[in-house]
Amino acid sequence: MNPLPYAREQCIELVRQMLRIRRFEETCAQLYGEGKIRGFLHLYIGEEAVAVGAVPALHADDAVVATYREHGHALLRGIPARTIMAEMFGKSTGCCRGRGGSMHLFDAATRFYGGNAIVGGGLPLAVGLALADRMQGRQRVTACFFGEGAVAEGAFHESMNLAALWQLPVLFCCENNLYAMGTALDRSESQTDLCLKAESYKIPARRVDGMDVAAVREATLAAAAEVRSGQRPVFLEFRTYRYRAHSMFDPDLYRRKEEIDAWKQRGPLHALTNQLRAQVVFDETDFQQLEDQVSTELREAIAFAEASAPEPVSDLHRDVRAAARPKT
Amino acid sequence: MNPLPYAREQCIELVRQMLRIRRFEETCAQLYGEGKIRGFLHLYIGEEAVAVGAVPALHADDAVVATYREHGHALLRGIPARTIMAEMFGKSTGCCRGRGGSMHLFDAATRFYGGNAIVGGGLPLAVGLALADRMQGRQRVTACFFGEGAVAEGAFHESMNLAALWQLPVLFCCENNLYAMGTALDRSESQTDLCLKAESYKIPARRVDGMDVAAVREATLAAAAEVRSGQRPVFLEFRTYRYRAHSMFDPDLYRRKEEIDAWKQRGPLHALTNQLRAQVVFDETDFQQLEDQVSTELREAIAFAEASAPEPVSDLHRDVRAAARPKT
Amino acid sequence: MNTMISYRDAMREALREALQRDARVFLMGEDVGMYGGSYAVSKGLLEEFGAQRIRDTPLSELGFVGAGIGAALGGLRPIVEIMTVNFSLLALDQLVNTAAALRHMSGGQFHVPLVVRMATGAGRQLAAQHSHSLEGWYAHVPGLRVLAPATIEDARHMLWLALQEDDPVILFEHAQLYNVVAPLAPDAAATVDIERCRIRRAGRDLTLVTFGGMLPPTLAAAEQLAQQGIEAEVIDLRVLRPLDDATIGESIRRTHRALIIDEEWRSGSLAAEISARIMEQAFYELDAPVQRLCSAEVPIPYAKHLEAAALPQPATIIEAARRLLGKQEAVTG
Amino acid sequence: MNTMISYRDAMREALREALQRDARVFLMGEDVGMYGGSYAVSKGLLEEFGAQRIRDTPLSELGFVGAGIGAALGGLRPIVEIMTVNFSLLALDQLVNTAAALRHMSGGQFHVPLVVRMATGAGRQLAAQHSHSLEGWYAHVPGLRVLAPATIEDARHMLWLALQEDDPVILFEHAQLYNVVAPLAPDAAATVDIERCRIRRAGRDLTLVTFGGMLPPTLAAAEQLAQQGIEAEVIDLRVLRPLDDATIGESIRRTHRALIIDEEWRSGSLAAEISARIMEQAFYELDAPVQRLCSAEVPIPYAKHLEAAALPQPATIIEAARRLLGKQEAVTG
Ligand SMILES: Cc1ncc(C[n+]2csc(CCOP(=O)(O)OP(=O)(O)O)c2C)c(N)n1
Ligand SMILES: Cc1ncc(C[n+]2csc(CCOP(=O)(O)OP(=O)(O)O)c2C)c(N)n1
Ligand SMILES: [Mg+2]
Ligand SMILES: [Mg+2]
Repeated sequence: MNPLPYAREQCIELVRQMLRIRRFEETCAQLYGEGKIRGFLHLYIGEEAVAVGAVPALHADDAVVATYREHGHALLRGIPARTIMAEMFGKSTGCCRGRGGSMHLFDAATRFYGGNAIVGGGLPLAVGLALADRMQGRQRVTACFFGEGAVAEGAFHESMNLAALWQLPVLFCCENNLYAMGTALDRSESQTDLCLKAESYKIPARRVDGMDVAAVREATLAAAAEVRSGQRPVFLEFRTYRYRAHSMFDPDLYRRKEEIDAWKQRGPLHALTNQLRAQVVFDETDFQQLEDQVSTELREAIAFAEASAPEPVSDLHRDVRAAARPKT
Repeated sequence: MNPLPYAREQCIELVRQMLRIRRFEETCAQLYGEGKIRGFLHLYIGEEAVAVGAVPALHADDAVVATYREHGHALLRGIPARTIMAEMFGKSTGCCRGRGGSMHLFDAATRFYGGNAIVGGGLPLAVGLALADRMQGRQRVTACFFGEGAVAEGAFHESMNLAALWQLPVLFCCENNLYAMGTALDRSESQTDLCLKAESYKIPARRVDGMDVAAVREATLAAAAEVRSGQRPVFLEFRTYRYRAHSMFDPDLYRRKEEIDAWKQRGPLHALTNQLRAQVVFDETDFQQLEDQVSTELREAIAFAEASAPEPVSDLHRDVRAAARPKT
Repeated sequence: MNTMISYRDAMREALREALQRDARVFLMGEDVGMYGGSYAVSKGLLEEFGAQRIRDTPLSELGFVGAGIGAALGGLRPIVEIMTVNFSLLALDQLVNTAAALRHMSGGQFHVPLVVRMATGAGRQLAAQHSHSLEGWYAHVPGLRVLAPATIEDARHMLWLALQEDDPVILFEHAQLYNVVAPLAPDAAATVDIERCRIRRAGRDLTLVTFGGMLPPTLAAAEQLAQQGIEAEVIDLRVLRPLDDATIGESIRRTHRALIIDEEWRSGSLAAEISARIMEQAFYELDAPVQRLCSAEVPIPYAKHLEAAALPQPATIIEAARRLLGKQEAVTG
Repeated sequence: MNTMISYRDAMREALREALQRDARVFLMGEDVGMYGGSYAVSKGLLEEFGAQRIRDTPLSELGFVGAGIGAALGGLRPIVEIMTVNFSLLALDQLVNTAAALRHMSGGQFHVPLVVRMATGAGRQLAAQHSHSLEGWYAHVPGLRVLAPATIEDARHMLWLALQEDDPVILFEHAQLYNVVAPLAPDAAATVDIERCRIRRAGRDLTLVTFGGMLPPTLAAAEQLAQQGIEAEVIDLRVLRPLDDATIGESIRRTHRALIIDEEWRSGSLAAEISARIMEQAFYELDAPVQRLCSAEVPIPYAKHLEAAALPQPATIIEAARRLLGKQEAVTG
């Protein structure tokens, strides 16, 4: 067994964050069953190491662009669980006042730019955010998360080229969970080595074990530093796997059970927990303490969401455009 | 000086075809000045070796997809000069009954699928034509011509991937004349080696001197054979240069005169003509004979276009959809 | 003997029939095969027809729609599925600038016998990037035929007719309809065409014009209006381009009043076109100005109550119909 | 003292002013820099403002429009140029699904102060892939403001106002207008806004509603009608979204007749929306049904005479106006 990657407390915090996402989403699935959450709900379960490793490796003034599978990134970025939950309950206290739902979490305070339900839709946005930083002389990174399915979209190609051509500080974070809905990578890409694809734009690229939270963290720290100081893009491919179906509507008939089980063996949450157990003082009680913390946060979030008022229907037309301003 | 690439007669025929395009387009420019031809007119002058080398290297039942800079390809494919000219005069005898103009030449008889004024627009079309051949078990090639500017478009990326993923018989012919309107390749692509880009889709790629008509012909013959027998795409990059401005509206301020002159030194028409002169019996009279042939064809084409009737205005709504058919 | 069947299954049967009857037909789109279709419409077809004819594509809307156009030019009869109308914006260039224009641009030499199917509409809390209704945009484009099957019969039988066209056809399936179950007569094919509107309910007091996902709520509203003594005629447009003016005009000549129910945003909706045509063709028949009931002009919000408030509902249809008849007293509080 | 200036130069002055007054403003698009703009609008600006602020892009409409959205989110005020409205279809996803929806989807947290300029329209024999008019599509989308400057004043002064908006604005420049030369008053800025229509010619007999490239032929028609004793009021919509119903309504309350001239294809045109609104808001004021004069529903053909026949012309406007007034005798043979 590998040595612990970090000091005990830091490792425990990584476990706690992964557990937090895991329990948050398990609860979401349950609430979906109860009809409290509706629309499309895409779970990140199995992929937690990516968000937990990558997002906190960014600076507070960096920007994050994500996809419809973004609960984890949103939680890690610091959007309170309660406002995310309230959002999915469609309440006025939700981070987007109930207008976005699961696929459209946004947060100005932490520069979290969504939440995008158009595959590949966030990539040009990230390029633009980075362009603004570059033109205004700010040393910030824009981290753009997207699935490997997005690689086939024209938006990927145009964005990679623009970022490389203009040397923009974008950190491209490809979450390669091997499937886009029911389509395995080798049924959607002639070249399945995504790092080679990135390099064809002259963007330095690295493959990272996305089930290893420390590997993700280290790779992201290094890449973000490179982007920040070099003012040019870097591409990271995180190899990961979703345990659950694509969405709540997916019968998941396109994957073999053995494949899913094999990946579960490498589960990021259990891996680090087991390492902790084996190598330092970390027992069932310690773990239970994390569970309790997480569960308290979750219960509180649900109570908050339940208790919150729905957005008044009279506000339906609000925020379509800015309120009219006095003439200048 | 290199030896003649082919027997005398064949070399003379290549010169004749290049001359034919050259004079055809010079005449178009003049007719544009006279207001006989209108709209956008994009000249191929300087690039003739590409169409003359590539198009006749295809089989009669292959398909050709081109761009708005397609007079040369259309002529070589066998669309009569008179119907092309009539098209640009907007006459009913034009190959598209005056509806297309210079940018939209089409010909069903020779499987010439345009003429496309959307940069990159022809690429997905070529993929589909090849898909139809593959699904119907036909050993045909679809040759798709496009400028290097199109490489930045999402359509290029999606098409390359589809063709490679599905192993479709597309011959991608990139006419790299170094500029897309006023934008030089290195100002539009982070990776200016276009063959490397093609290979990132696992498409075999070769760079060809597009000013050397024999090189173009040989490369195309080989690549087309490979596509036809292997039932998979191949990418050819033809390095070439346009002597004229992008279109009749372009003041051409973005290129240095020395650069243009240097390329003119390598002019495909003069190169082969000079070789002929030096190595076999081919004198001023022989050349003049070609000029006369070409000029006769051109005069006839113009007379035909002039004499042709315009499409009646009452037919404006014709060919928007098929005429209603009897119920089945 | 009628069989009960869902709209989804009817669409699947239509696909199966097309694949069986014509070897040139194939289905192509994201997750139509192994996954079974994002709305499960094509479930089972991969096993039956194989991966050549039930062709999963990468996420490349522009590319595979364009490939569909090329395949149609190459002698096939492709059915291309775009998951939802929102994503179709990525492919719109190929549809408008190539598919719709090619016959004309080529002087009649080439034509594109392509059928594009896509889900449309709101009502499932999928929020602003999955809930649009843009049927009217497609209905704006010369060269296209645009269909909106709203009944089991149309879902089952329009596709084959669409495939008989020699030019591109866009077929909109409202996501809210997939689960609708209704009886289907064995001889229903004979009653379906792709040219005319259908009067789904006869009435003399006013004409309700609608299509697609708005047909069920409109019919529900008409039933309730009947209980209040108001007999509404309900026209299902079905064919959004070219529009069948004659049927609408005849109805208005009987009822003298019309309300158009359209899930699109109001400004620039297909409802505007219908209203304008009635203005032009039946102005002197009107006892009151034609009215439109459309969605609120907002990106469709996620929250159930906000989404519901954004969309026409039976209650708001009834209210608008009564107002049109000069019956101002609100029935629905 | 008025100066004579072309529409093209007025637009360039507007760009220059914006670049000078606000350091956050930059211009981005295909060939806006070194080439000088495909319609020469931005000629000389690269030399004046440098390659950072006059930014040539690769041919990647989806990508650079999306990048404009991102840059707006990042605190800049981008002006993105798309060469023509036909190509804008490649970028429509970003404009509709992101730019227009973001403020709402994010519950008001984010907004996109982006100006997108594009050339539109036919008349130069550029055929079916360069001649569309799709202003009405953009005017359909909540979250956008849509402008169509048709005069020198508007070309010179709308841009700055558009840049003061905190949300996306689409600005259509009709390609036929670039060469129009007219006097510009030094104080013209005070007369321009981006909210109201303008009555470009007062008249009592009927209202001609138009915008963009159709304004000059409509004004020409109005002059000729005046010689025939018919005084047409000409309304230039200018702001295509949100529409200024009040000004149109007032005019119709005076003239009781309206003809809408719109270069778009007729079915589903913006003209339909105007007609529907007049129906809803001024039905009882109408002495005759509102009429529309639009382009023929064909992909615009190349040949000069066919293209001319496809587009509204002064002669056909006059004919339609006279018909609307019940004067059937043809003036134009
Ligand atoms: C443009 C577009 N096309 C299709 C879809 C439907 N869709 C939603 S998620 C998804 C799969 C995306 O896969 P990937 O990018 O690998 O991300 P993952 O879901 O695996 O995290 C698809 C096809 C969409 N939302 N947007
Ligand atoms: C989608 C699209 N964007 C922009 C244009 C305008 N345009 C026409 S040709 C051209 C340059 C294309 O360059 P390239 O592909 O290198 O071909 P070349 O003209 O050099 O033959 C541009 C930008 C267009 N026609 N279509
Ligand atoms: Mg994936
Ligand atoms: Mg070029």
